[in-house]
Amino acid sequence: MIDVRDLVVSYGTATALEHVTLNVGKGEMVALLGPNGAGKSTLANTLAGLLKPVSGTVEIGGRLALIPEGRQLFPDLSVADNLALGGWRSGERDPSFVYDLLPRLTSLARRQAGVLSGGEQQMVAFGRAMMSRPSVLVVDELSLGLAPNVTADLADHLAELNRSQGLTVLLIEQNARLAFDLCQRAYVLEAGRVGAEGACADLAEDPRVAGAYLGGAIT
Amino acid sequence: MIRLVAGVLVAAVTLVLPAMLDDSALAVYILLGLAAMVTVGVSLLMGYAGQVSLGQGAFYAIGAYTAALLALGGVPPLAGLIAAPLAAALFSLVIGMPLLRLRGHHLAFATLAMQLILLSLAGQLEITGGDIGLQAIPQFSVGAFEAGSAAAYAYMAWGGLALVMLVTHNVVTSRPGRALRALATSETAAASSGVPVGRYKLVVFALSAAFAGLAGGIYCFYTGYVAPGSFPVLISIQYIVMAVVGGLGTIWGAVVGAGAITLLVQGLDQLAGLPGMPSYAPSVLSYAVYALVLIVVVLFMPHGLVPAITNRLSRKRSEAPVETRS
Amino acid sequence: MSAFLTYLLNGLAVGCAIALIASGLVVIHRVTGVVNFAQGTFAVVAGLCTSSLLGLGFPHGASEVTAVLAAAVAGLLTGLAAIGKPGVTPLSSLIVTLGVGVLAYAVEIVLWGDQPRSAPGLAGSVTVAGARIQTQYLLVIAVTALTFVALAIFFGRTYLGKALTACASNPYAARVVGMDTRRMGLIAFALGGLLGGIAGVLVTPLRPISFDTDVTLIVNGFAAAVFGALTRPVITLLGALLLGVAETMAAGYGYGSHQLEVALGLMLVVMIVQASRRSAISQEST
Amino acid sequence: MLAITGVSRSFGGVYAVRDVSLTVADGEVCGIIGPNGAGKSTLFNLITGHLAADRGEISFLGHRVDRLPPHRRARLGMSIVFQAARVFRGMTVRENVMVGLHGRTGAGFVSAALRLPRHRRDERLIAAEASSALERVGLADWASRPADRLPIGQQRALQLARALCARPRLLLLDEPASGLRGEERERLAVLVEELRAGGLTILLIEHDVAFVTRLADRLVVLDLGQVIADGPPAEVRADPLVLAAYLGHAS
Amino acid sequence: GNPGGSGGDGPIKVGLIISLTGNYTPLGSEDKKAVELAVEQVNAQGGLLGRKVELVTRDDKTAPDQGIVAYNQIKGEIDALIGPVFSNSALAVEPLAQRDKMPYLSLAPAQEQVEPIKSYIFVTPALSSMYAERYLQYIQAQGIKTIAVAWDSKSAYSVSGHKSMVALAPKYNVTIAVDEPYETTNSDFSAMFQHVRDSAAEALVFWGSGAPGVTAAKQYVASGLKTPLFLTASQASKLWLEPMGSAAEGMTVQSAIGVVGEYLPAGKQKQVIEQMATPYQQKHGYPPPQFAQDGYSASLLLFEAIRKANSTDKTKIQQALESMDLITPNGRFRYSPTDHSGLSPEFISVNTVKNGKFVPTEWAMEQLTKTVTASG
Ligand SMILES: Nc1ncnc2c1ncn2[C@@H]1O[C@H](COP(=O)(O)OP(=O)(O)OP(=O)(O)O)[C@@H](O)[C@H]1O
Ligand SMILES: Nc1ncnc2c1ncn2[C@@H]1O[C@H](COP(=O)(O)OP(=O)(O)OP(=O)(O)O)[C@@H](O)[C@H]1O
Ligand SMILES: CC(C)C[C@H](N)C(=O)O
Ligand SMILES: [Mg+2]
Ligand SMILES: [Mg+2]
Repeated sequence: MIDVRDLVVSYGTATALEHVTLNVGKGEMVALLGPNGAGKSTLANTLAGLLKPVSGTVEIGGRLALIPEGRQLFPDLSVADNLALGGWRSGERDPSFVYDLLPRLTSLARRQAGVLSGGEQQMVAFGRAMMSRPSVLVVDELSLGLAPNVTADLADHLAELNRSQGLTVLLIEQNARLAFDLCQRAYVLEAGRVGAEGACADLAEDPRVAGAYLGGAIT
Repeated sequence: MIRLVAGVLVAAVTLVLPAMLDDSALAVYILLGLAAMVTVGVSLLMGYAGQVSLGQGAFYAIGAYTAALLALGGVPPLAGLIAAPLAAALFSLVIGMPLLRLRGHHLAFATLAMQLILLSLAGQLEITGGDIGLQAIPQFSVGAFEAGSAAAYAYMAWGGLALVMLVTHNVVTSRPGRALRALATSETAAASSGVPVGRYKLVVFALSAAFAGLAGGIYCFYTGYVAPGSFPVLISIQYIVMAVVGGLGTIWGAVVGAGAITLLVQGLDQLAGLPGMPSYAPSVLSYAVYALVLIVVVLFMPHGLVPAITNRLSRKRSEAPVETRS
Repeated sequence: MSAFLTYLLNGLAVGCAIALIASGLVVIHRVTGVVNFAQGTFAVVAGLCTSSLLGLGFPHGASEVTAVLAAAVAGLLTGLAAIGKPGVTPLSSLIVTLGVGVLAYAVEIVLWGDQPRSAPGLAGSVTVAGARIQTQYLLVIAVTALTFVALAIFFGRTYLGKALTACASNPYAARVVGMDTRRMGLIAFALGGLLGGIAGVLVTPLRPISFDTDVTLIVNGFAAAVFGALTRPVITLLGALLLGVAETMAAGYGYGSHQLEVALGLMLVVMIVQASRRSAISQEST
Repeated sequence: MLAITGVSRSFGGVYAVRDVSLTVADGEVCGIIGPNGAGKSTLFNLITGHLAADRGEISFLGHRVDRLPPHRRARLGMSIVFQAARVFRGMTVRENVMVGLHGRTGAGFVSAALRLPRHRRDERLIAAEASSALERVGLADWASRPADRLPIGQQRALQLARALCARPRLLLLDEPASGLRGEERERLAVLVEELRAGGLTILLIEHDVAFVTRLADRLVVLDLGQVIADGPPAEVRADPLVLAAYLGHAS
Repeated sequence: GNPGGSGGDGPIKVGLIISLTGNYTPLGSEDKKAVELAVEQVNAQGGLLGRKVELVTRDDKTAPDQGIVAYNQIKGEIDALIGPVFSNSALAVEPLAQRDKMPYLSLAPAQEQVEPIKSYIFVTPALSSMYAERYLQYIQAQGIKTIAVAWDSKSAYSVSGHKSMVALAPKYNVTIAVDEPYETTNSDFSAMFQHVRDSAAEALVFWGSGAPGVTAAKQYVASGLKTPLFLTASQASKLWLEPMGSAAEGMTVQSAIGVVGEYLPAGKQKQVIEQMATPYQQKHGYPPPQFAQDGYSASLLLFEAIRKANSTDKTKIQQALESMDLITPNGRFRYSPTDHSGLSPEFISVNTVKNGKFVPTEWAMEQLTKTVTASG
């Protein structure tokens, strides 16, 4: 579903991704880890076609939706309109299934998106991506700013969609334990290169990866 | 090192030029210096502090009228010249208090309206000579020395420009300058760092007004005549065009932008004045070429001439292929 | 009383003409974030076209429609120059529109010369409750009302309208959900040209139009549009009406030589009062 | 140190903060948690003065501050790290941090324009302190990069460095760990611990409950704009109300 | 005189600074055409003093400082200057011209240029005070006692026209019942017409140039106001006639004598007018508007002065100008050391619009015939 080969992406002369090769099979959930500045968001943006690669190829099999880093709502529009516009590509206009999923949004529907709290915005961003009825979902930070119960709900929901509809997911997530719980495989990006990859279970054993991403203050 | 050498070179050329140029070139040279002075202020205000003014011409006018009225009233020209930037700054402080509550386009409109209103009043008041303006303004003089030649005004204009550039440079590379650049992006974050946002906006507004006022003061002595017609609103827009073309947020950009636009306009004028041109040629030619050059420069050097040149020199292309996210 | 009504009615009509220019500014800014200084140019193009077409003997109606379409094409071309190239900031685009406006001078002078032109409109006047108003003014008011209702519905209620709004609200996000922001921007410019054209066709019978009339037109239009934060059609209309009525009232009650000061000053005061009520943080919220 | 009494703020009928009273003692680290939209960030904005309270009093170090503009409160010793990154675009990382020293220095336009001794003295202080702050948050290598293109983690560190430069008495951190990964998160935790050890009073909003629990002396829970729990972390985490409203089954 | 200028056998160089871009483009471009025509004609007759005449044209961009730039650029090479049509530009250039002892014929009508008199500065268009006086004469002749006056408070031409009218009205036993200022950008005159309607005024004299002239006149028609509308010479051109179309029929419009040349009795004056009007019409397809008349008159005055001076010496040209007595399309100029505007109200016609043309009123025909016969 996602097939990236030998990808090079740069900002002017600064190269952010160097010869990255990565793939996510249909119906797979794959985590993408890496320190800050490794190039994860760059990869996500490239997959969504928002950045042009210098070289290499990107193939996506199906409709891709991106939950971008930093929410990126339409601040002047209402929550309902933000959701509706998520369906630009799919033609989906009825957001009621999103409200079922994130009940908190129901009461916020008429509010202007720009003044919502951080977590509320993150929920809208998630809902907007779902409106495009994607077969491939790239999530750039799922739990960012979300209350623990909301994060848990969304994680459950992702797993459910993956199970029932075969949704393919590439998950960039600060909370590595959550990512490892949810995904089968993971890539570790370091300074624009793939530093490690493999099954989550194996990576969790890797002392380097575990030390960097699973230790410390993470729940 | 390179900067130093370049600086010395520029200074030397600036000093030598007035002695070499004839009157016709000097007139352009003087007006260029004055335009650059105002544009440095625009660049400081817009490029560094993020506040838009479509009314810089008003401060230019206030400087000119102040110096002219004082000189006509028998006050020594030097005092008038010093009063010009002060009056402009004072006026900007008074109107800045309400106006600077506005941001972005609102501020742009407010300053534009301010200029329109001011000129309209100047055109109707007895004391400012109404629409006809003030004539027979005495030459600039200090003591026994009288600035009778255009070269003297060239030195005044470019000396003033050097002063304005030095002040701007000193301000932007220091504590208050950093505070200004900070509040340009986020007033809240700047305030959280202890920056008195409102006061700083006022001060930078006044500073840019003072620059324009000083230029206006020199202008009035040079031309010996001021009238509302000398300060059309389009002149204020022209300063912004100059600042953008040269490169907003760079001091040299303001000078280069003012120079490029002034010389382009004068060059076209000369070309259009050649005998044998069809009757509409002058206007058509000036409009068309000016517009095309402007459009092409802005599209292909979106950050302005100076950044484009320095980037080329340092071979560093910093422009990202993706628009930065808001 | 009938004097007051006369000033009011005529002021509303003047305001409506301003509003039409402003509407194009709003549409373009709302979608692209660009302040289009060539907006007055679209009106001038349409005005000059109508006058030529009518002069060539084309019938009313056909001439006006053609002129409006020509303005829409001018809008599209302006858009191509201003936002056609990727990576151009709204400020750069603004300067480009200024350039386009000047370039248009050259073209207009070649095609129409530098002398002002006019076109016949609806002749005569009617009396409403003792107040006299030109028939052409009634047409202006009617078309403005229709235009603004249409705009309000388009942007407030339709999916495409919202999508267009989204493009300037957050261009990056618009691309994330799959919109082609450039194409949407061009649509807006063409629409802006169309609106400018309507304004031009309607005002040409009222006042002579020459290549540089755009400056006069844009100053008032800009004032009204800024009043509506360059995004809100209805507030823009209110701003324009405020301007128009302030002008005629000023003239009506003895301040004819201070119309500009009165109208713009009033507008400034309202804006400053509004702004004082907003906090910085709510304007910066991400 | 900080005393909030009966503070409320609503937005067009929606209460974001409702009748909140809270005192924070000198040297205390107080964690604030609560569901999304509970009013945590709004409370911070009220404390720092970016929003005006509809009602209520706020005193800081014995002064009534609720009528003071934000920069005056900052100069009294409040520093905030915002939830959404607010870095100064077009400035380098170092320059961003230097702005943090604004309140501690005084060389104004005149000193700067004339390059008076005062200006030089201030610039020296600013340069030195900014460098040490950058060092402290691990941004020394990034110092001359343009700040707007930083990855999230570095942006957070940058804001923290900027806030610390002001030598605050009270530090307000709004989700400082969000977007940080394992090692970076750990470094932040260590830094906060150091600050606490240095006697700094800290208000900390964070959704990573383990992270706050580890750092905070006390947890305050907001829900629908009101305080629903306040006490030692362990106690609060066991509170059924908190479990229901916030932690859910994930805890 | 000053060094510079053309010496020897080279062409005589005449400077022309006018607005070719900016607000006054429509005026400046007409002036340019007329001056070019005059130069062409004089060269076809072998030039002046046996030398060709050459124009050095510069654009002042309707801005005073650009006028100064333009002047400085050309002052070294020219023998005399025909100056800006934009009053502010003219006033900015004049002190320089006076200092350089540069013979200068202005195309702007502002009074201030010749009050006080500066020896090298001469004005070609009729001053607005003359138009004011002429209208008062006409008004008195029509038996009108009370008038309304509207004036553009942003235009130097109408401000001083209005001022003169107020000052001279008592002399002609006329009361000004409504004194109505407006602004150039004004687009609605309903308030003005309302005030006139509510007053005892028997006529409305409208001072203004450019857009308001058309806008107000059109709205006047629509307003159904019965009080006759009197327009000044700023409207005496196709710039006003064309946009007005048939709405102009029957309106009263002043003009310089040149505009109504065809109705004059044969004689010197008519001949001079036709000497310009006929080729101008051929070349450009429409009769020369007022501004063209000004430009052409200025050229004739200058050429004659050079002929009389028999030299391009600037002082001699100035002396020749100060004793000038010449019939031009604008009328007979009699400059003197105390009069640098040279014209008098007798050379102004009051017309009505008939079939899209300006036709002198009966009163004007009578007056003009007298004037023309007197000047031979
Ligand atoms: N618009 C841009 N222009 C220039 N450089 C950029 C831009 N965006 C990102 N970069 C640089 O590219 C590199 C990769 O950044 P990216 O945002 O992809 O990292 P990331 O892995 O997503 O980090 P984080 O975990 O903090 O989100 C960084 O060094 C960053 O500074
Ligand atoms: N400027 C504003 N205008 C209108 N409503 C606002 C504004 N700011 C905040 N709100 C609303 O107030 C409530 C509280 O917001 P706040 O940002 O304080 O929440 P929070 O507790 O910080 O949430 P999160 O954990 O998601 O960041 C939210 O429902 C939000 O939508
Ligand atoms: C009669 C015209 C030459 C007057 C000109 N429009 C002016 O206002 O200066
Ligand atoms: Mg990222
Ligand atoms: Mg928050």
